[in-house]
Amino acid sequence: MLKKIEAIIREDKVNDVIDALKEIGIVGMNTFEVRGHGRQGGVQLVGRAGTYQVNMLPKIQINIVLNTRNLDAALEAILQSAYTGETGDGIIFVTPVEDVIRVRTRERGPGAMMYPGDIDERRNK
Amino acid sequence: MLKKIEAIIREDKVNDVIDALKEIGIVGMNTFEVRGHGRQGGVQLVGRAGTYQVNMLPKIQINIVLNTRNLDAALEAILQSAYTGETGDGIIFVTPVEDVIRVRTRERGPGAMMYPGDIDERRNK
Amino acid sequence: MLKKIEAIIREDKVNDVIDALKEIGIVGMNTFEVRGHGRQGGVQLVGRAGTYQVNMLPKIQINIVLNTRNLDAALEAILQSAYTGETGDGIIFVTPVEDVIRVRTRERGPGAMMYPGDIDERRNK
Amino acid sequence: MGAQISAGDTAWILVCCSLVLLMTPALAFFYGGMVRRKNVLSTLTLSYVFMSLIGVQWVLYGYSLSFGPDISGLIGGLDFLGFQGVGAQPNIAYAKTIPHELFASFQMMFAVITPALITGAFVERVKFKSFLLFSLLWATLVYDPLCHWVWGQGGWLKEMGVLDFAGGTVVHIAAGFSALAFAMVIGPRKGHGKVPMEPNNIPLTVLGTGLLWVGWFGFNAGSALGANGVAVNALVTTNTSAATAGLVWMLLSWLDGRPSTLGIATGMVVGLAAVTPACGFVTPLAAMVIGAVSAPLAYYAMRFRERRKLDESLDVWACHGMGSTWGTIATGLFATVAVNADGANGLFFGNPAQLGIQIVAVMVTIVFSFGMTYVLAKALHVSIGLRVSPIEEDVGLDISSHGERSY
Amino acid sequence: MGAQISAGDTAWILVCCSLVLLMTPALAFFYGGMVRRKNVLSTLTLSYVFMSLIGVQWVLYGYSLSFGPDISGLIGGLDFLGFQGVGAQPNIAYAKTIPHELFASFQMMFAVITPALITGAFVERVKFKSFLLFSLLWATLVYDPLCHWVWGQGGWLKEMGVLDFAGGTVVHIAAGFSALAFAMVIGPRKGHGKVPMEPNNIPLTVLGTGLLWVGWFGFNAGSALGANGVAVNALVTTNTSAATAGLVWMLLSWLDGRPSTLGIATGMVVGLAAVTPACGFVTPLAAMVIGAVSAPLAYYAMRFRERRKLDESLDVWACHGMGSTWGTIATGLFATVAVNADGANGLFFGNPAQLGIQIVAVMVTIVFSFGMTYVLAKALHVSIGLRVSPIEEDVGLDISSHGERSY
Amino acid sequence: MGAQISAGDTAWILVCCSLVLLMTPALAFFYGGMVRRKNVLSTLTLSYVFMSLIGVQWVLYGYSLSFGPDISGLIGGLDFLGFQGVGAQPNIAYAKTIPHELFASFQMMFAVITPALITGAFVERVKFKSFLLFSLLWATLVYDPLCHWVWGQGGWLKEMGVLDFAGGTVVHIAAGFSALAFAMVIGPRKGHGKVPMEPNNIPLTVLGTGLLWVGWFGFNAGSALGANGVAVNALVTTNTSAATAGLVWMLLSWLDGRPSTLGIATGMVVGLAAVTPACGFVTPLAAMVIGAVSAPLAYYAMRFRERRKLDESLDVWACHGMGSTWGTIATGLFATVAVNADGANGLFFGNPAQLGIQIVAVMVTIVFSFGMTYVLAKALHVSIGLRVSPIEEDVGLDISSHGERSY
Ligand SMILES: Nc1ncnc2c1ncn2[C@@H]1O[C@H](COP(=O)(O)OP(=O)(O)O)[C@@H](O)[C@H]1O
Ligand SMILES: Nc1ncnc2c1ncn2[C@@H]1O[C@H](COP(=O)(O)OP(=O)(O)O)[C@@H](O)[C@H]1O
Ligand SMILES: Nc1ncnc2c1ncn2[C@@H]1O[C@H](COP(=O)(O)OP(=O)(O)O)[C@@H](O)[C@H]1O
Repeated sequence: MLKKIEAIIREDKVNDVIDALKEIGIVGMNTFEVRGHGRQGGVQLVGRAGTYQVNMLPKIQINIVLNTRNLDAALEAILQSAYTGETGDGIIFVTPVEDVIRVRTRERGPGAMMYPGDIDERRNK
Repeated sequence: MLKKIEAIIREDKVNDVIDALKEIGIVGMNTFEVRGHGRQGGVQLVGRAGTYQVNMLPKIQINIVLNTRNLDAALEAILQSAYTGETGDGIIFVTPVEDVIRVRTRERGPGAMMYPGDIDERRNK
Repeated sequence: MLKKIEAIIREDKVNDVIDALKEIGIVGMNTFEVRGHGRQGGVQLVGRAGTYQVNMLPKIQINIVLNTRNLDAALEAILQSAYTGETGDGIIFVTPVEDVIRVRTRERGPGAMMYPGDIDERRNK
Repeated sequence: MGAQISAGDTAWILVCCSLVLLMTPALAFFYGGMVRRKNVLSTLTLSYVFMSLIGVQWVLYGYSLSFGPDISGLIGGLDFLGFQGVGAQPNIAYAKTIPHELFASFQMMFAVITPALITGAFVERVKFKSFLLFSLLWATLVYDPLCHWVWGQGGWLKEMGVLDFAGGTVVHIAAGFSALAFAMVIGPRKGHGKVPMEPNNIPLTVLGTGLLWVGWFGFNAGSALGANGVAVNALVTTNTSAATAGLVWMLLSWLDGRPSTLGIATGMVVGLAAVTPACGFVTPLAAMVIGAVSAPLAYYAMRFRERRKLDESLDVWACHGMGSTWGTIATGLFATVAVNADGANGLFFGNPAQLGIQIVAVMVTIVFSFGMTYVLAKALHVSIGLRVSPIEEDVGLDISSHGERSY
Repeated sequence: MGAQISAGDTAWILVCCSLVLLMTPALAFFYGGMVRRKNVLSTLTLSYVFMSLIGVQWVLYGYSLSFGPDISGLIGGLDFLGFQGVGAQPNIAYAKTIPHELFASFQMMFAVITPALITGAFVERVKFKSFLLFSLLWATLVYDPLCHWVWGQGGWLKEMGVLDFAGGTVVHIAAGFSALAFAMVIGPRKGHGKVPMEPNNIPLTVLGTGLLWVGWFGFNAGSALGANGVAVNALVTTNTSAATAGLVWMLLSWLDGRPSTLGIATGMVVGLAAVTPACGFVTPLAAMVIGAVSAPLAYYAMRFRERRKLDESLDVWACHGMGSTWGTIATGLFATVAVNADGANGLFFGNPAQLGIQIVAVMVTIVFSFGMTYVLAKALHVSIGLRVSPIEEDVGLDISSHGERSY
Repeated sequence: MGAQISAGDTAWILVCCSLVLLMTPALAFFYGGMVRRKNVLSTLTLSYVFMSLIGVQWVLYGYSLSFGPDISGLIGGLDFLGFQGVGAQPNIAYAKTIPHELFASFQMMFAVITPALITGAFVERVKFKSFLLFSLLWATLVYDPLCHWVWGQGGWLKEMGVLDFAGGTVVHIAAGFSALAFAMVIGPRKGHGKVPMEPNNIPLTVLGTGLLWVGWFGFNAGSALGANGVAVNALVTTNTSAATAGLVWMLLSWLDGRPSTLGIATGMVVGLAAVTPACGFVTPLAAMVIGAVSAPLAYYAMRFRERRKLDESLDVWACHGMGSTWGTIATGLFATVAVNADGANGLFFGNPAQLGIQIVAVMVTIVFSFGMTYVLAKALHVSIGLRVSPIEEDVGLDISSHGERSY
């Protein structure tokens, strides 16, 4: 069974989160920039003369597709490494994934989700 | 129950759509740029000498995760504010979301989806 | 029934993949840039004096929402056109989509997923 | 003694032509960084096009209208059409030690950048065709006459004795108040005051600022029309005013929030505009005062403009118009013949009359440029229209007017 | 009277060295904006590297081959190897009023930018090592001889009486037709004509255009080798031609779609290239004609090239080659000794012979540069290869050749 | 005979003021391209602010401390406060043929860029307020005295006979070793050595390099203080050293991976810094050697610095400090009165004493600038703090210090 984690976090936490995930053996992932709005109010910027308010703030979204058995470990790693305690820390969504295929090998299904040195390999050792 | 709205709209409509959503109390969302292709044929650009055709056009994707009970209101707001009547107005997908966790508070599930002054709070008033 | 294909491929294969999809009549799609990590180890870049390693590599994600009946054809087209045989060729996810609405026409459900000259129209001919 | 070409002076003014030409691209980038991404190319083009448009107009008839033989103090005659008779010999009335053609060419660069300054008022919404038409009319009916009045042999403001070393009235006040008038006619951008319009690329603006400063040395020190002590003094006062105004603006924006990069850059340009009329007549310490005062003046003019919900988008009026209004008046305060024997003394050196003359010149320039521009813009607005359609504005002028995307 | 250093002339040519040097970075950005994002750094490097490569080559032997004591009208002798004997005294044969070393240094900047122009032909696919080798060979076997023929004391085209004020033949025609030859050998980019190759950053190109224009004043007006009336005239004609061509190109692209920014920029550069051979010999109004004709010529040359499916990627041939072919011929039409006593009259001033000479010079340059480049490129193609592998081309040269990413 | 203004010399030095001013924006972009995107504006501002800060300081008292009447060889007197008495007449002690005010203004541009060089050491983490304070103190307590010692009439290093044509000691060694000291005090950026800190926009750095090179002609050739043979020679040696060093660096980075664009750009700047003290005293071929040696020296200094895990972030020490240390010593090897009669011979021309003097000057500069900067930085560090908070560093200085975003 596969899940996708979509974690929307602070820009400046992205290295910490990636490191925390690699630490526990989550290898496959990708990131992209989004501009978001949630409980956090926005930020005040300085213009030529005086300030103004910007409401959509840059965030990084990390997408990770993984086996359901690794979901909780990954969530915990993100929750810890992305935390500052200020509004704007972000939010994590979990969505279903029905299938996966690796282009190079045509491996299909959960079996395609193995990476050298990853969390499953470690567990089996 | 949670859903995700993925609305792919015109770049120049993004402010209108965000405003329309805030109007009805949809607070949490994020946006990013995509290049897309659909029924719209592409656009002709001018080069150094003569014109050429570009087929993948810039669009904005808005992602909104929300409670199923707010889905229709949100869809209606987007459909109205993103409309121009020309091809290229875009398309909205609804996908399932299984879980949500807020990083700062570790709130989990639909309860994590509350924002100050949002559509639910208004309804309760 | 609707599915979403999320194909994460090499930057330099994006034109080939789009062409291959159009070839078989897959019309609606969009792309965006992500930075990812998988089995591929990263890349060595050259700095002012000496080299350094970068682990998150730029990839393109292509999202395609389509009727389930067209899923296999689309997957096959991507698998063929994105292939080089080197690590980093990428990975394809299939996720469920519950609903779709076209902004301009308010068409809803699988019926909204028709494009002039697309795979379904061709089949019917 | 008369006309004798100096290779040194000629070298310097040849260089100044290059430096002042550079200011138009510099301005383009200064402006281009501050608009939204969908209008970058359009904004760049609005400035660049003057290198072509006035480059042709000036040779054909612009120079002749401005500097041709005087007709009742109001306009130049047509003797220099097509640069005829504008050759390697000096024109003693204007510059004794350099070829006449060089004087004409140096002046061309001023004629190029002045209307480019105005474009800050109407970026992100102007219709390109109307803009071209307006520009040609403005150059012919506003710039050329004004130029003749202030700098042309026999021009009435020149005869009156106004001191304007490098274009406080002709260039900056004229552009600033024309910008104001145009903005009032064309109306605000869609969403102005509601949606934040964040600058798309401040480094471009910063680049433009640096190049503007460098080019301004040619503009101001070149106006000495020779490589001499007055030129040197103009260079130093120019630098000093820009430096001071940048510093003061930094402090102002710090008080209101944080020391902003855009603020420092803006302050520098304001200091440059303010000292322009004065640079060849005042001491470096006076330039420090001129710069220091110009910054808060423009700063609060900008806030005033914003409160009035007027979308004079890139603040040409506040920066150039108000900056140089102050600078031209300040020339009437600080000017001293100790710096420039061909100048005059100002109020602080015992000659209050000069202040009066300066104020008259400022007022004439304001009324003339504002009035003419208002009429021209209005006429175009009701005839062929000044604005693109709302949809084109939403899409952005890069695509809709030029069929291109920036980056 | 002989050699007497003029500080004014020296000052101006020192400046011109700086201005012409600036053109190489300017060109790099002009080109860099038009390629795809994955090849920006590569494209910049292809130009910048010449500041190093020719900067060394010219001092070591390039100057000597070009301007050393004549050997049968074909090449310069080795007397000036390592800039020996190239000192503070003037070389009367070349420039009477400035140090010989300054003349050599000014000429160096021309030698730097000329091969950089060619790189527009093969961006996005050339193998860096082969490119370096080609460049050194080209500079030595094409540029240096040609330079000697046209400008070197005793050079056979010079003796024949060709008028080429600032490098229409030596620089622009040579670069343009070499670009054509190289493009034919290396072949088109992968996907050329099928995938649209949208410029990644037009503002960079626009920046490059502005800096090129400024630098071109040094290039053209500096070729007077002094701060005098001829220099001034060259500056004005240069400006006028660029202005006119920019305007005409704007109209052409408007007719075919919309007035494109890239089009205006391109037109300006074409106007600059076209007037280069003529600038010191013709009047401003003639320059207007030269610019006006150059624009449609290059515009339709570009479309012709596209229809032929030839991937001469950034149109060096159409812009520089065709532009300056016209300009060199036009010099034979419009040249007048009224502008430059050291020049000659052209056809329209009663001297049809000059037109013949110009045409011969153009044809010699075309045949020599095209032929030599074709042979050199072909030799490298079949030996070490001119192109990167298809995978490297897909990945982009920034990563694959330089191990870097632009932005 | 004494003071006689030359228009040619004046023209050239007026231009050089513009060229050297341009170097500060150029440096800003050179640096701005190498930091991470969240610190671009901050990095630009760190350089630009000196045009304001020193622009005011120099007029008020900086020039007087540096070049005022000597006080025991150590510092200048206060006679020139506020540029009083610094006018259109030459100051014979410094430059006989240009106005005193022009000399003062040319020197101002040096005073502006020198502290800007240091900012490469502490980008991406310095607290803006502390930076401003440090900069003012450094200019007053380090630059002004050092400048007096080496260039001021009566300065003790000048009296000793040190040859430093354009600022190897005063500018580059001082900046480089100050950068080293500051980096040691402020400590590394968060994540330094662990996370790769990829340059955000190498084209900006490349642009900066091009403009720096152009500006450096003013810096080095302008230091002849006239348009003469020495200036010409300085221009050629400057160009040659930069060219050579760029080429050598390209090869070094090729050996270690691929010929990197950033590497070529870096090499060029190193070659420029290295030849600065020597340019007016050595031949072009000697400059080739100077450039060729400077590249590996700085290259391996950089790697050494990295291995020591010292985050002197943009390698001011390796490039400018080490480059110019070599260049100043090399002046003691290659200098020849054949190039500059006002200079001296070096070791290779039979005068070993000069080498000794050069080495003493280098060591004095290193000890003084490193020591003073260390003390100043430490004092600020323990009092008001040199660094922003870790959260501000994470967010980036653009937002946290300036409230702005770049692009
Ligand atoms: N309902 C939502 N749908 C989509 N994205 C959301 C939603 N809520 C929050 N986000 C994203 O998460 C980011 C952080 O959310 P925010 O509520 O500000 O954080 P915090 O929980 O710390 O207050 C937002 O900027 C936005 O990108
Ligand atoms: N099947 C699809 N899958 C993914 N994205 C799509 C799909 N169809 C359309 N899109 C996105 O929606 C955008 C607008 O679609 P389009 O068909 O042009 O609009 P319209 O319905 O107004 O004609 C496209 O540019 C693309 O980004
Ligand atoms: N589990 C995953 N979750 C999200 N994205 C992934 C995952 N695995 C791989 N990717 C994406 O796919 C890209 C290619 O994966 P990679 O494993 O390097 O390819 P290959 O299968 O050819 O070795 C990665 O850069 C990343 O963007």
